[in-house]
Amino acid sequence: MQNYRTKIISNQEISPGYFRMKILAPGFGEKAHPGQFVMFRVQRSLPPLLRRPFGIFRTGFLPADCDGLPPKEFVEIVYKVVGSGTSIMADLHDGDRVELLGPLGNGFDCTSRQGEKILVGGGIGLVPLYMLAGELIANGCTVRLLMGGRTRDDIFAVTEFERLGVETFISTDDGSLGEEGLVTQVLERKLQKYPDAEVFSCGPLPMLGAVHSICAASQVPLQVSLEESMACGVGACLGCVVKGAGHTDENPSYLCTCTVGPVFKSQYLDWSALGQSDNSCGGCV
Amino acid sequence: MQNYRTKIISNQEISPGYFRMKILAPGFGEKAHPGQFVMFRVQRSLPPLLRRPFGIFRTGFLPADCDGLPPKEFVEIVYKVVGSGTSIMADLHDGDRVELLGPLGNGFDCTSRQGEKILVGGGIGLVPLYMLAGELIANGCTVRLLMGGRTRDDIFAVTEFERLGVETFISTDDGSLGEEGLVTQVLERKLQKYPDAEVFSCGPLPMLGAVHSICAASQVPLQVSLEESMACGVGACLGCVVKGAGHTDENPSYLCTCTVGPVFKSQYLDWSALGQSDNSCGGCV
Amino acid sequence: MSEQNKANIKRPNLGVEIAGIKLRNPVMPASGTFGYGEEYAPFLDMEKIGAIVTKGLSLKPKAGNPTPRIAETVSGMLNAIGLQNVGIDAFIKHKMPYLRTVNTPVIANFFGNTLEEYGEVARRLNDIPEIAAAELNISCPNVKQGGIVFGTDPQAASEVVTLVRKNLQKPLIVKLTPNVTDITVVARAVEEAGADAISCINTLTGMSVDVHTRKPRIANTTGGLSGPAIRPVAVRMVHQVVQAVSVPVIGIGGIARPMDALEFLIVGATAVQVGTANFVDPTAMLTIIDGIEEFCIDEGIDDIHQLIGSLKL
Amino acid sequence: MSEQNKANIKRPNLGVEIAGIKLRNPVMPASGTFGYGEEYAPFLDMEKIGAIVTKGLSLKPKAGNPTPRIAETVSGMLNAIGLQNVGIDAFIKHKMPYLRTVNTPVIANFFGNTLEEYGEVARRLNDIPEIAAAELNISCPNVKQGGIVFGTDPQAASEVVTLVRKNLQKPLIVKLTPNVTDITVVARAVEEAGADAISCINTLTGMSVDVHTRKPRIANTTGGLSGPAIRPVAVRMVHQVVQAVSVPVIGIGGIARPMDALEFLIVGATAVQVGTANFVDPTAMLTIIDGIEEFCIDEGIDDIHQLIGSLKL
Ligand SMILES: Cc1cc2nc3c(=O)[nH]c(=O)nc-3n(C[C@H](O)[C@H](O)[C@H](O)COP(=O)(O)OP(=O)(O)OC[C@H]3O[C@@H](n4cnc5c(N)ncnc54)[C@H](O)[C@@H]3O)c2cc1C
Ligand SMILES: Cc1cc2nc3c(=O)[nH]c(=O)nc-3n(C[C@H](O)[C@H](O)[C@H](O)COP(=O)(O)OP(=O)(O)OC[C@H]3O[C@@H](n4cnc5c(N)ncnc54)[C@H](O)[C@@H]3O)c2cc1C
Ligand SMILES: Cc1cc2nc3c(=O)[nH]c(=O)nc-3n(C[C@H](O)[C@H](O)[C@H](O)COP(=O)(O)O)c2cc1C
Ligand SMILES: Cc1cc2nc3c(=O)[nH]c(=O)nc-3n(C[C@H](O)[C@H](O)[C@H](O)COP(=O)(O)O)c2cc1C
Ligand code: FES
Ligand code: FES
Repeated sequence: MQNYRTKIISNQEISPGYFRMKILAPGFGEKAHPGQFVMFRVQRSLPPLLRRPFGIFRTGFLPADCDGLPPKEFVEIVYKVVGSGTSIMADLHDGDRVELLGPLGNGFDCTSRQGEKILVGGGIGLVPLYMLAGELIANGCTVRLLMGGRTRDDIFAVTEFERLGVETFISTDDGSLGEEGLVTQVLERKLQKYPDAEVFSCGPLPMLGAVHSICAASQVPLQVSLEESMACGVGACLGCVVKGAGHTDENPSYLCTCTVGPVFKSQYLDWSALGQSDNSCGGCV
Repeated sequence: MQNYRTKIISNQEISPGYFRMKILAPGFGEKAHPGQFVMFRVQRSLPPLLRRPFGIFRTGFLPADCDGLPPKEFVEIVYKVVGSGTSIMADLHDGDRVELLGPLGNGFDCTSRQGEKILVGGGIGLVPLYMLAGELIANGCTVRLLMGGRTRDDIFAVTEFERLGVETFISTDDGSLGEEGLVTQVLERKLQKYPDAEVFSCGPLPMLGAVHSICAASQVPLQVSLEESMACGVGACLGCVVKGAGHTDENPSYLCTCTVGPVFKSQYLDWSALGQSDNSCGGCV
Repeated sequence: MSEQNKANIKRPNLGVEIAGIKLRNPVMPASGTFGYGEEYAPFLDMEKIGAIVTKGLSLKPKAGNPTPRIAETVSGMLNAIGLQNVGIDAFIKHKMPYLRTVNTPVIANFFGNTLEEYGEVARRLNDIPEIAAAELNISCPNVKQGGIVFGTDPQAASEVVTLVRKNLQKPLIVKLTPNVTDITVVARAVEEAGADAISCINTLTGMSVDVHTRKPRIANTTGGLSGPAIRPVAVRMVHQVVQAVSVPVIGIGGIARPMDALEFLIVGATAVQVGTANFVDPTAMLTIIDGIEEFCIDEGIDDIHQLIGSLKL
Repeated sequence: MSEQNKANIKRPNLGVEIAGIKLRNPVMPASGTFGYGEEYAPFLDMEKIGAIVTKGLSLKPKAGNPTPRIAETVSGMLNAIGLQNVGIDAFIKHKMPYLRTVNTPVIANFFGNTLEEYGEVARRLNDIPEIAAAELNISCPNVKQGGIVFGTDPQAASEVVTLVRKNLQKPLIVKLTPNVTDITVVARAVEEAGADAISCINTLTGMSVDVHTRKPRIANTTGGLSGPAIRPVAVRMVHQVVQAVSVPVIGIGGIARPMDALEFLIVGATAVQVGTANFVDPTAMLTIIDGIEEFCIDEGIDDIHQLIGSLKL
């Protein structure tokens, strides 16, 4: 991990409110694992004060320059405009200077190399699943991706996932794209069909909670990627903790989302606390 | 005066570090007098917190639209990049939304309609003299403008002043444009030639102090435009005061630069206090 | 919400009562940031805001401090105006005529250099029928007690409030300083001494240095910090004071947007004052009032009292 | 200044001494914002900064508060981590091995829940030869005295410092809270009780509310405000403390840029700590050190002591 003082290559709206940003980052790709994230500094001046965490969508190289210079390496993030920081980000342009800390955190464990893998992504939670899908497929796994969103606007990168060789299943709350209904209903059906699958999920907390219940009931292994408010991203501030399984007031277990996570094996988390803590993160500065 | 929520028409660098900004402002021109100023809100978000005061360079109308719409009225300011606020301003573009409070303050008294008028401007202090020159010439006066700067970069709008019918005399500290030396030396010479002249001046405080001494010695009337740190610009915060002539600790006289000024008849000011107060305004936020 | 929906909806009641005076809504300027009202008349309809609060008044005119008196800081500003004001006589003669023309309650902020002066100004305020209430600023140094600020010592605060209460025949709001270890102690002291309402916070004492001249950026060396930077401290203190007293509390400190005002109302302030934000945007109070109304409509609140003190702990 | 000129110029001496320990320059992290050092090792050369200051240590491991623990505010942040830490034993076992490899003085920040615990941690620190000094955080509630914070009461502060001083065989820095009426009273009390240096300020207590959920944005209701927003308050308090005591003072609060650090040095701080800014930019301390050096060169200063306390009043 490293602090990149770098610049934006491109920043485009890909669906209403969703943006893809490519950022120049030499040497980033070889260090990055699926499920890791970056701390992005929106601009040099205030506000916002703190960096914003974003999952790594993918890394890659731009085509080589015609003047024979080596191809440029980039990291790509996908973000949804939700508040002050992401609003400013939406106004950034190619060439604008930004800072990026990463790759950070513990990503998905892809060591189990065989069998069915089911990925469940809700809205912006699709982001870390792209690199994951790529790695799983490279490992020889069969990957099915259940994409959920409130409306069609929340579904993106379908073609790119399919190009990797992923079978995609789309569901939206309003039926504006794919099946009408919750992505978790699709998951239940798939698990009946593939009872030995391993599940990986990222998305809003209520969705993750439901995915956890379903997987626990089916005794299927699950890894989830969580979001918590973060100040440092490197384990120094202790602001981003979640309660681990078996946490009690007398025998507390707090795990840093930024270093132990953001990806956790679901059995190591205290799901009752996650449900109730109302840690919606966001909010007006 | 009024709070304009408006937008920028153009924002151009006219000399290294000096910018001219035209801002849409319907109805502004008929209310504005030479020497008045505006409080400019750099952007809706922080920083900077406070508005910045700028003299009115001129007001006018853009040529009428081809589609038959009435011509657009604008106010134009000229600013020098010196700190955080003006740096952000330099990055603004046509169409960017800004807010403008004005016209504010008491401008120059041009009621003495005859005779020789000598205008002395140092660097960015040239700004309020343009509208003043226009009005004096319209009143039938002869106007001579002594323009001073450290280098040629600090001299701007020469042609525009000349187009008004003003005779201009340039001097720079380094001789890179016009005569080498201080503008106050030129003033002394001119006052020998035109002992009945009235003097109007705007520029850095040391220059104004020298102009005051020269005019006082020659018993020539002088009006000066001052700069003070301002929070409100409308007489509410009492942050921008200067000491009036005869100020004592027992019998204090504090005058608001934003409402009594920014233009003062020089005999009403306590020049000893102005010299020593070290109120350099600026500074790092 | 669409314009049409808005028109169909009953407008929520924003009226509140502070120390016996009825306000059409809970938003008013903070003393010292709104002159004597007239300065802002060109920019906003004075009959839209809840009340007008004057610059702090003293018995005699006060010249204030040498300059520089203000300096910008990160998301805030320092000021050491030194309570410059025209004095109570000139206020009556030159400033009241305008204020009389406005159909909005006027709150006179005032202070004294000595205990006696506090009492005397209070008496003089009785003679102005159009003054709806007085706001007592106890953030001034108590010259007799070696310059210790009245408002930082519960004993001194109690004394000055008791005296003013005796002399004043109008509702009394007491304004607290945040520069104390425990604001609830002072709040309880002034409540017991007869305050009808409490407003807080005044400015936090701060300082800033020009590194090139190595001089303070305020001639007075230190100044009062105000603006968005101090809001979290203000919200905390208002929350504490609301818990500690039973008189209504007016929340002040860094309010610039509707949701800033809502934070104070939710922790239990009955009304709010907007200070530094007036300088940044002279129409800030109107935007805040509209925003509070819109929030109430969105949340299905038909009376602002359902919002006040609705903090969930 | 051109690169060539720079090369020709003698580099100024930035070395300072705090409580008997020599620092290569006056810039170090603030406790709790730099983990145990190792967390930031990938981002900056630990042998370039003046010292390393650890997260606050207690006798037993401490779990800290429920979440959310942090929230951004205007130019600042609130935190209520609740002093989560591994405890002194795990610190020695798991964190010291890394710190031993670094040729930079390590300052252990510590606290206790009771007077006895403070003393016990101090004793345990004696056994770690590589700890250069201890920084005593007295911003914790004194459970025995009904939860009043040690650092807000000069008497309690004096007691805890006296006890720690007796138990500790290393230089003792005492870190003060800004949430007091008069910080100089506490500063003098801890100096008399044996502090070798004073660091200030810790965070200002603040609060922020999510207007939609109507809950505090920090689970603990209130949290500590840090970051650029508090700098003017910090500069003022450091200025006051420097005047009040004769031991060296370490300035803390909102330092993010070289000129922020310079403000503190000019009012008389012998060294500075950088807190929240580390989160924003992990290399902030290096930029600050370089900026201080460049400022000295530009101003013709060849020893930083010419800058320290050079405020012109
Ligand atoms: C490990 C991780 C990976 C993430 N990956 C992505 C991603 O790939 N794409 C994406 O769009 N978003 C992602 N998020 C969420 C993203 O960080 C927030 O949407 C973003 O910080 C909002 O900033 P804002 O200034 O627009 O919102 P504001 O609400 O103005 O932010 C206020 C504060 O709350 C924090 N905050 C707000 N929402 C969240 C949130 N959901 N999670 C954590 N902190 C939050 C902000 O960081 C900031 O400190 C991720 C979060 C985490 C922790
Ligand atoms: C009546 C009046 C008319 C002015 N007209 C012009 C003009 O036509 N063109 C122009 O370029 N400048 C003019 N100035 C100066 C201009 O206001 C400052 O250069 C500007 O505010 C600097 O802002 P900054 O954020 O870039 O500087 P910073 O140093 O970052 O500003 C910090 C604070 O200091 C204040 N400040 C800094 N310098 C000055 C100054 N010289 N006078 C008053 N306040 C200052 C700022 O407003 C701000 O509050 C005028 C000032 C006044 C009072
Ligand atoms: C320039 C200025 C002058 C002030 N003068 C007074 C005053 O005369 N009396 C008073 O009680 N408070 C005075 N205050 C304090 C404000 O009323 C208010 O309590 C403080 O600024 C915090 O609110 P804000 O953050 O919204 O500005 C003044 C504040 C400023 C900025
Ligand atoms: C997340 C966080 C954790 C902190 N933990 C401690 C601590 O354990 N001990 C301590 O003495 N101060 C602690 N502090 C206070 C800082 O050391 C510092 O005094 C304060 O943040 C002000 O400095 P800043 O504005 O540069 O951040 C903490 C601050 C933050 C933001
Ligand atoms: S974000 Fe700081 S410890 Fe995780
Ligand atoms: S700037 Fe506020 S009174 Fe002049």
